[in-house]
Parts: sequence; structure tokens; C-alpha cells
Amino acid sequence: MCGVGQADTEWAYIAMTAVLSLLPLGMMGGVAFWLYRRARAHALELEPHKGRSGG
Amino acid sequence: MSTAATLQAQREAVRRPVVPSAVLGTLIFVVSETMFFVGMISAFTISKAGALPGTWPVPGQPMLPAASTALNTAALMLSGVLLLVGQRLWAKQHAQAKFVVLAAWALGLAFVALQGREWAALLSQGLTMGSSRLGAFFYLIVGTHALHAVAALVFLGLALVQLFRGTLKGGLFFGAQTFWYFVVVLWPVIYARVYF
Amino acid sequence: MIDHYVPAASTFAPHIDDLIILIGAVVGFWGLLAEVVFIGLILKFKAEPGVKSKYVSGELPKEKRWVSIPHYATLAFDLLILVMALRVWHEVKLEMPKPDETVRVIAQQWAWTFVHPGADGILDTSDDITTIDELHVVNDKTYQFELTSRDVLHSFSVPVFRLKQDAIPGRIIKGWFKPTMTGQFDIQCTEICGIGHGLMPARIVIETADQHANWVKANTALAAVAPAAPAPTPTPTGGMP
Amino acid sequence: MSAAAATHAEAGHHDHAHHEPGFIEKYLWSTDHKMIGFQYLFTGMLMALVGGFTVYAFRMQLAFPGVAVPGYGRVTASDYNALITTHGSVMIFWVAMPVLIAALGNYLIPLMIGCDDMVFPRLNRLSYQIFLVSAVILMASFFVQGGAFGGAWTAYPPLSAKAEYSLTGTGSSMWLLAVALEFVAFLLGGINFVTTVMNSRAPGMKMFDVPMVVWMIIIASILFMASVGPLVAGAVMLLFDQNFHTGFFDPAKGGDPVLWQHLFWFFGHPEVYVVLLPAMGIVAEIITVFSRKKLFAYKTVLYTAVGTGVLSFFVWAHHQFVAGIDPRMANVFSVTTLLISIPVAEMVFVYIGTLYGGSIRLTTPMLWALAFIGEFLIGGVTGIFLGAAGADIYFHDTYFVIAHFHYTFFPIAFIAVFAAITYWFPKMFGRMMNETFGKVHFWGTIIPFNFIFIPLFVLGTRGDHRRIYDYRHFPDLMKAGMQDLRILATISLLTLLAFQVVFLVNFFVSLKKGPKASKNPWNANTLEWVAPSPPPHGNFPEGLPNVYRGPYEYGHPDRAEDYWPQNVEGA
Repeated sequence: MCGVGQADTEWAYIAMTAVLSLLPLGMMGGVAFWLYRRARAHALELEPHKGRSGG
Repeated sequence: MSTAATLQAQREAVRRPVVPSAVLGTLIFVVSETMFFVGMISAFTISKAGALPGTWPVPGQPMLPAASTALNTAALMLSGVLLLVGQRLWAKQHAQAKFVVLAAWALGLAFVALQGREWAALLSQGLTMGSSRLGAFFYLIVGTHALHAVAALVFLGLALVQLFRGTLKGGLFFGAQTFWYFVVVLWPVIYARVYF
Repeated sequence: MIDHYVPAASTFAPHIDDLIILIGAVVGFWGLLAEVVFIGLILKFKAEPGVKSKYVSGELPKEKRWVSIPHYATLAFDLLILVMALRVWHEVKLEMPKPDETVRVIAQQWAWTFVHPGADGILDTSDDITTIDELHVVNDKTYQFELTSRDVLHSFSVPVFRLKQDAIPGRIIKGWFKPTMTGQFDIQCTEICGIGHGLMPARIVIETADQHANWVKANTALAAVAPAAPAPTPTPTGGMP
Repeated sequence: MSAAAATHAEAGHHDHAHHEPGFIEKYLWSTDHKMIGFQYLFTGMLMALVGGFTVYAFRMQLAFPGVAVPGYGRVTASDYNALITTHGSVMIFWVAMPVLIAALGNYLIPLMIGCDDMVFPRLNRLSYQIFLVSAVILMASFFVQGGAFGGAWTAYPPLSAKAEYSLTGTGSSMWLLAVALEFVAFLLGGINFVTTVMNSRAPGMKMFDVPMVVWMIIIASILFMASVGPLVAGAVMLLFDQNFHTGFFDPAKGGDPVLWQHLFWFFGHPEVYVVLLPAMGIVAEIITVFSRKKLFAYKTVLYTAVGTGVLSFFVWAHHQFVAGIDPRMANVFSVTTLLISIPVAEMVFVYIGTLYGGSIRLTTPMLWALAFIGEFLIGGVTGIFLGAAGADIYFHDTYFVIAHFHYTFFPIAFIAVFAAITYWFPKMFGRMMNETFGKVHFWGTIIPFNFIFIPLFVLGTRGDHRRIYDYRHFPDLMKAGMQDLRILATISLLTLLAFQVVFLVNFFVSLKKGPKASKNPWNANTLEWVAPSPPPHGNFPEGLPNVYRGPYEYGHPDRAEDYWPQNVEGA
């Protein structure tokens, strides 16, 4: 195998790739899901305080 | 002018949002901020992993005081918990709420002060931004966190003043709280990654 | 197609060319088809007085087929391209055949330094030959190169080999090539490296074993008696076969 | 009084002696979303002139090396680097982003979702002000010692980190500061967009009644906000490296130069989709209106946009195949890169499908929108060559790459924007643009555009590499015909630039003298056409519209007219 720099940084790069790519998607997905649930609750005219703990 | 009045009424009718705009705006801001910190922390991780054997911890440079920082960490965590309690009490319009929030704020201030003392000690031992990679990353990450902590304390302080005057509105309190929780939750991650 | 203009002078160069032609054929066909359908639809459905447009939501499965079938076609052809592309990638960048010789390539602002192993074929011995902006290799020999940089990022690109690799200060990056044709060609720096980036041309000289031996001899002798008599710089001959 | 007069005054900068009180409050300190949109639009247009001038200067140098360029003078090696760097950064960060997202987002979002303004109008004003400061800093960097930054728009360290390498110490810090400020500006704007669409939609407007362009701007804003953090972190680190002698990216101090590339491209690739999606949205609006057709599979378009956004987080290392990363990473990133072609291709199929059975009117906006699809398709398919790791070894950093991304970015930043301006001009300024001039400008842009970049594809396959100011040093790159191709590209560029004068004349003359536009000159469905042209402060003087249906009900069989506005009641 060739082209590799320091072998020790490999895992760090891979971990960074995974974290950097997945975290924003997870966060955005989480916010979107929470909003979706809030919106549904809202539409059903449930109590407005119901979803408060999520904030 | 009656058209203006109807418009206003209509807007009120339209804007019955799922979540208050302030909440949503702050939330999105926090997501971006998280990515900002994650960028720095992952840069640090890579840099640390790429260090040649024997160069980490940096020879001749002081070790980060992980043990004494545990105290700061505890102060910050407690502050976060107290603020959560304060929020609950405030929501129930409990009279004690303001004192709990004040305690949370004071603990936050203590955290910043203790961090400042730690920085002074490290600087006097020769750890500066230019002295080594550890120093550079330490002051960058912890410094950015400290700036956020100070900003959050300012907002929380404003909310606190209004709380004591009895004029506090939900928007400011919520924004300041969210920001403070962000600072609190972020710290253990930084502590675990940078100090050890 | 490409080797008509840029000779293919390494063992893997024809494979990269074939890959490019394969991709060209696949995406060329589908891209052209899409353009034809697209322009055809514009011409066919130009507004005419009294003709109302069709009401198609595109949500029915029957209508969605028009999108989903090309979608699976895209997937299938993507997979084909991927398999071919990664095979070539592995050959060039991941496999490392046992080298006959190793050369060191050092980039800096704004010149290339090449360290040849000399007569003994081993680097870091006293008979190493160091040249500036000129790399001498032997046809049909497998070379490993050790690439590094002294200051900023550079990129070691030999178009006739279809080879490219960035040089990074503080790291030694290894790679390989095996020339298949003699001649002199460009080496280019393809990563912007400051104001002299356009002034970093080097040449690669691919010689026969005899020519190379002569060149090594001349340069070793030159190195040994350097202060005494500067021998004329050997001009390696060689041309396109 | 009218928005048209306002923007004219702002664009001309000669109306200072104006009788209306509070010029600054009205035009520069306004919190009205439309005014902020215009501020972004005109700043973007001004910056496009800067981007156009830089490309003129360096293309002339490439075609006629060493000859003094008329209007610029001799292009030295350091000038050349500064020019290409400025061209790249200006066109992406100060033209494509502000016009597509900030200008059109600000102008269109409140109008299209039927509300009176953004939810955080003062945040919006602050966003523009920060953006303006960033543009001023960038332009000022031309006049400091050493000149503007010349390390390419990707700013790879160590070249960008140390003044002794780049020779533009101040210039590179200013460049970095400008880019970081610009990101802060768009972050504020993005928060505003998402919150507004979530919370201020007109009564009755469900999420699936939101016009596609609004969706696309929202998805793009979310992508931007989620990906920009690491780059801002990197920018701060690089600024420290430049000015405080830290060694984050300096190998001599144990830093890692490749780290910057990761932080940069982690943002840099989603950025491509950040500008692509709004352009796709604009095209969706225009092709439905002018082919009088419902958008083919609205939800599919939406899902492919979300899918593109999600995948865009996993493709960034394809810019680094030969940059010294672990070569095994290419396996993963080749796969993801080719996978992202699927949702994008599907979006194009959907648009082509929308044309089927339509009643197509080839007005100027429609021509631009169709040209976008046709040209972007070429940009898309040529990307496959670069995503396939094996072929990228050869093509990386050649003119093939340049031609490829200009076939995507030119349609995004110019073709789609011209489509948008010609389409929404009647709404923005209350007057119609001239169709003949519009068509002359269209053909005068599209034809030379192809003749600029097709030669570059050929040059790229012949090994011509990027960012070289004088090819005469490379014997293999001066072989028969290669210089002719460079000259052809440059002459085509000159033609293209010349035809932009037609646009500017058409734009400013129509602004003053064009025939008055009615409320809904194109018979479109979306809510902005319910407001007067141009809309007054507060947008809907007759009250906010109620929404009864989706935005693309064209050619409905139950209706006599072939359109059915969203706010018109009916079974």
C-alpha cells in the first residue's frame, strides 16, 4: 500500500469524517422530527403545553 | 387605518406558530454553533492522533490541570441543573425562582473565574498559543468556549435583572437559557477530549 | 483517443484511458439521449392556439415510471463505472509492485529536486545523483517514488503516465510507476504553490538501460571530480518510437 | 416612492441630492425584506462585474501571454494568482450565494408564502450589513501591500498560512476575514428563512403547498448552516496561524496541512448544492408557468432535494483523491459521489417530464430556464469522470475540472439568475422587460458560453493543468492547436462579456421606461402575483391571501382558464 502518510492519523480521519457527516444530519433530523411532532400535536389542537419538555 | 388594524389582526391569526420563532431561531443557531465546535474538536483529535511518538504530551510543556478543572466542571454542571430547576419554578410562577436562577448565574460566573485563574497559571508556566500545538488548541477551543460562556452569562444576567424586576418575558429567558445549556452540555465533551 | 495527443507511457496509463473512454461512452450516450428527449419535447409541445396543456400530476405509479426507470438505469450504470474506476484506482494507488529502484522527488518553491539511486541502485549512498528539474528513469523498470515537499503543497504530475500525487511537507508519500516508452515529457506541478507556480516545469527522461547507464556513469564521474573539470552535461538522447 | 425608483437610486449612487427625507433609513437602513433583497441583488450584480473583469484580465493573459491587457496592463504571475483567486471567491461567495439565496430568498420567501415580512427583520438588516462589510474588505485587499490573496479560492495551507510563502500576508488575512464574515451574514439570513417559512405561512398553506423555489432555498439554507461551522473553525485557526504564529496547519510545528482541506471541503461540497438547489427551484417555477403544466411529481422533487442534501455530506473527500489522504477512502467517496448523481439526475428527469404534454411558450425567462436544464445536464454528466477515482487521477486539477464545474456553476449563478430576474422583474419593479433585447442577450450568452468551455474540456483531456499563468514554460502544453483553443475560449469570453451590456441596458431602461406590468402578467399561480406590482411595504394591502391549493395547478380539466391561483377559492 502506498500514499499513506502517518498511519496513526487514519482512524482519526475516519472518525472525523463519520462525526462531521453524521452529526449535522442527526441534529437536523432531530429538529425536523421534533417540529413534525409539535406540528401534528398543534394540528390536533392538543394542549399547547404538551410538548414543552422537548424544548 | 382600519385596513391596517385588520392586517394586524390577520397577522396575529396567521402567526400562531408551532414553536415560537425565537425558539426555532435559537435552535438553528445552536446547531450551527455545535458544528463550529465539532470542527475544532475533530481538528484537535486529528492533530493529537498524528503526533509522533514521544511528542504528546509535549515535552517541556505543562500538563493541563485535569484534576483541578474537575471542580470547574462540577460548578458548571450544577449551574446547568439549577437553571433547569429555576425554569421549572418560573413556569409555575414560584417566588423562589429568581434566587435559584441567581445561584445558577453565580455558579456560571464562578466557572468563568476559575477558568481564568487556570489560564493565568498555565500562561505563567509557559503554555501559550505559540509555544506548542497543545497550547494553540487549548486556548482556541477553551477560549472559544469561554467567550460563549461570557456571552451567555450576559444574556442570562439581563434576564435575571428583568426577573427581579418582574418584567421577564419568555423570549429572552428562553434564548439565554438555550445558550447557557449549550455552553454547559458542550463543556464535558471539551473537557474529556482536550484535558486527557 | 487521449493517447493521440498525450502519449500513454506507463503500464497503467492505457487502463486509465480505457476507463475514461468507457465513462465517456456511457454518459455520452445517456446524456445525449436526455438532451434529445428534452429538445424533442420542447419542439413537440410548443404552444398552439386553442390547445390546452395536459393535466398530469406525476404522482400516479404509471406516470412515475418515466422517472423511476431512468433512475434505476442511472444506478446500474453508476455501479458499472464504479467497479471499473475502483479497479484502476487500486492498481495505481493501492497496489505496490516490488520496485526495481526507488527515486526521491522533493518539491519546493519553485523547483523539483530528484534524487536518483545511482549505480548501486540504493538511495542514501554516496553515489546518489541529485538533479534539478530533470528525472531520469529507465524504460520497463518498476519505480517507487518517495514524494515530499520542503515548504508548501505541490503536486507531482506526469501526464504521460496519467499519474498525479500531491506532495505534502512533513510527509513522505510513496507511489509507483513503470514506464513503457522512451522519450522526454513534461512533469508539472498541479497544486498552486505561490507566484512561481507557473515556473515549475520539469522534464522526465525515459531512457533505455544503456543510455541510462551512460548517464549514471557520466554523472557519477562528474560528482567525483566535480571541482576539477565540469564535464559537458550529458544530453540524453531518446525520442518517440 | 416605488421600489423601482429606490433601487435605481441605490444602483446609480448619484441621487444623493434627493428631496425625500431619510434616504439612508429608507434604502440602506430598511428592514423591509424586499429592500434587503434588492440590496443583495445589486451588490451581487456589482460583484459580478468584478468577477467578470478579473476573468477578462486572466483569460487575455492565457490567450496572449505577456501582452499588456487593455484596461489592466501586464498580468504578472502574482497578479494572475490574485485574479484567479478573486474570480473564484467572488463568483461563488459574493455573486452566487447573495443573489440566489439572499436576494431571491429575501425577496420571494415572504411574498410566496403570503406574509408581510420576515420574522426577524432587524436580523435580516444586520445580515446584509455584515455582508457588505465583507465585500468591502475583500475589495480593499487589492490595495494593501503585496496585493490581494493569490492562493486560489481553496486557500490550502501552508501557502495561505505564511506570508513568506504566499507573499501576500495582509491580503490573505483580509480574504479569510471577508469569507468568515460573509458566512456569518448568511447564517443570520438562513435562520431567518427557515423560521419564517415554519411560522409565517399564509392561512391554509400546508407544507406541501409551498412553492418549490421556497423549499429549495430552505433546504439549501439548512445545508449551509449545518456545514459551515467546521469551515469557520478552520478559518479562525488559519487566521491564528497567519497572525499569531500558532501551528495548526504548519507541519514544522506538528500541524497538519491536509486538515484544512477536510474542513474546507466538508463545507465546500455541500456549498455546491447550496447554490444548485435554489437554481433548481427557480427553474421549477418558470417551466411550470410557461409550459402551463403541473410540476411532475412535486413530492419526488422535494425528496430528491432532501436526498441530495443528505448525500452531499458524504462526498466531500472526492476533491482530495490525490491530495495525500488514505487512498482507501477513495473507495467510499467514489461510491457516494456517483450515488449523488441519482437524485440530481432524477430532478432533471422530473423537469424534462414536466414539459411533456405542455403548451410551451418560449419567452425569455423560459428560454433561460430551459437552457439551465440543457447546460446543467452537461455539467452533471462530466462530473462522473471526476467522481470515478481512477479517471480523476488524470483529470484532477486540469482544465477538464474547470470546464466541468463551470458547466454547473455558470448555469446556477447566471443562467438561473437571468431566468429569475427576467421572470420576477415585473413583480420587483412594476415594469416589463423588453423581450427582443432579452432574446438577443440570451443567445449572445448561451452560444459563447459553450464555446468557452468546450475548448477547455479538450484542453483538459490533453493535460492542460490549472492556475498556470504562462503555458510557454511547458513544451508539452504548447503542442499544435493548444494555444488556438485557448484563444478561442478567450474570444468567446469577450463575446459573452460584450453581450452582458445588452442585459444591463435592458435592465436599467426597462426599470425606467418599460411598459407598466399588471399584477399577474404571466398568469401564474403563486402568491407573489396576488400582491400589486411592485408590492408595497407589508406586501398584501388587501389582506393576507388564503391558500386553497398547491402552487402548480395549471391546465386543470375543471377550469376554463389554464391556471388556478393558490388563493382563489373553488372546488
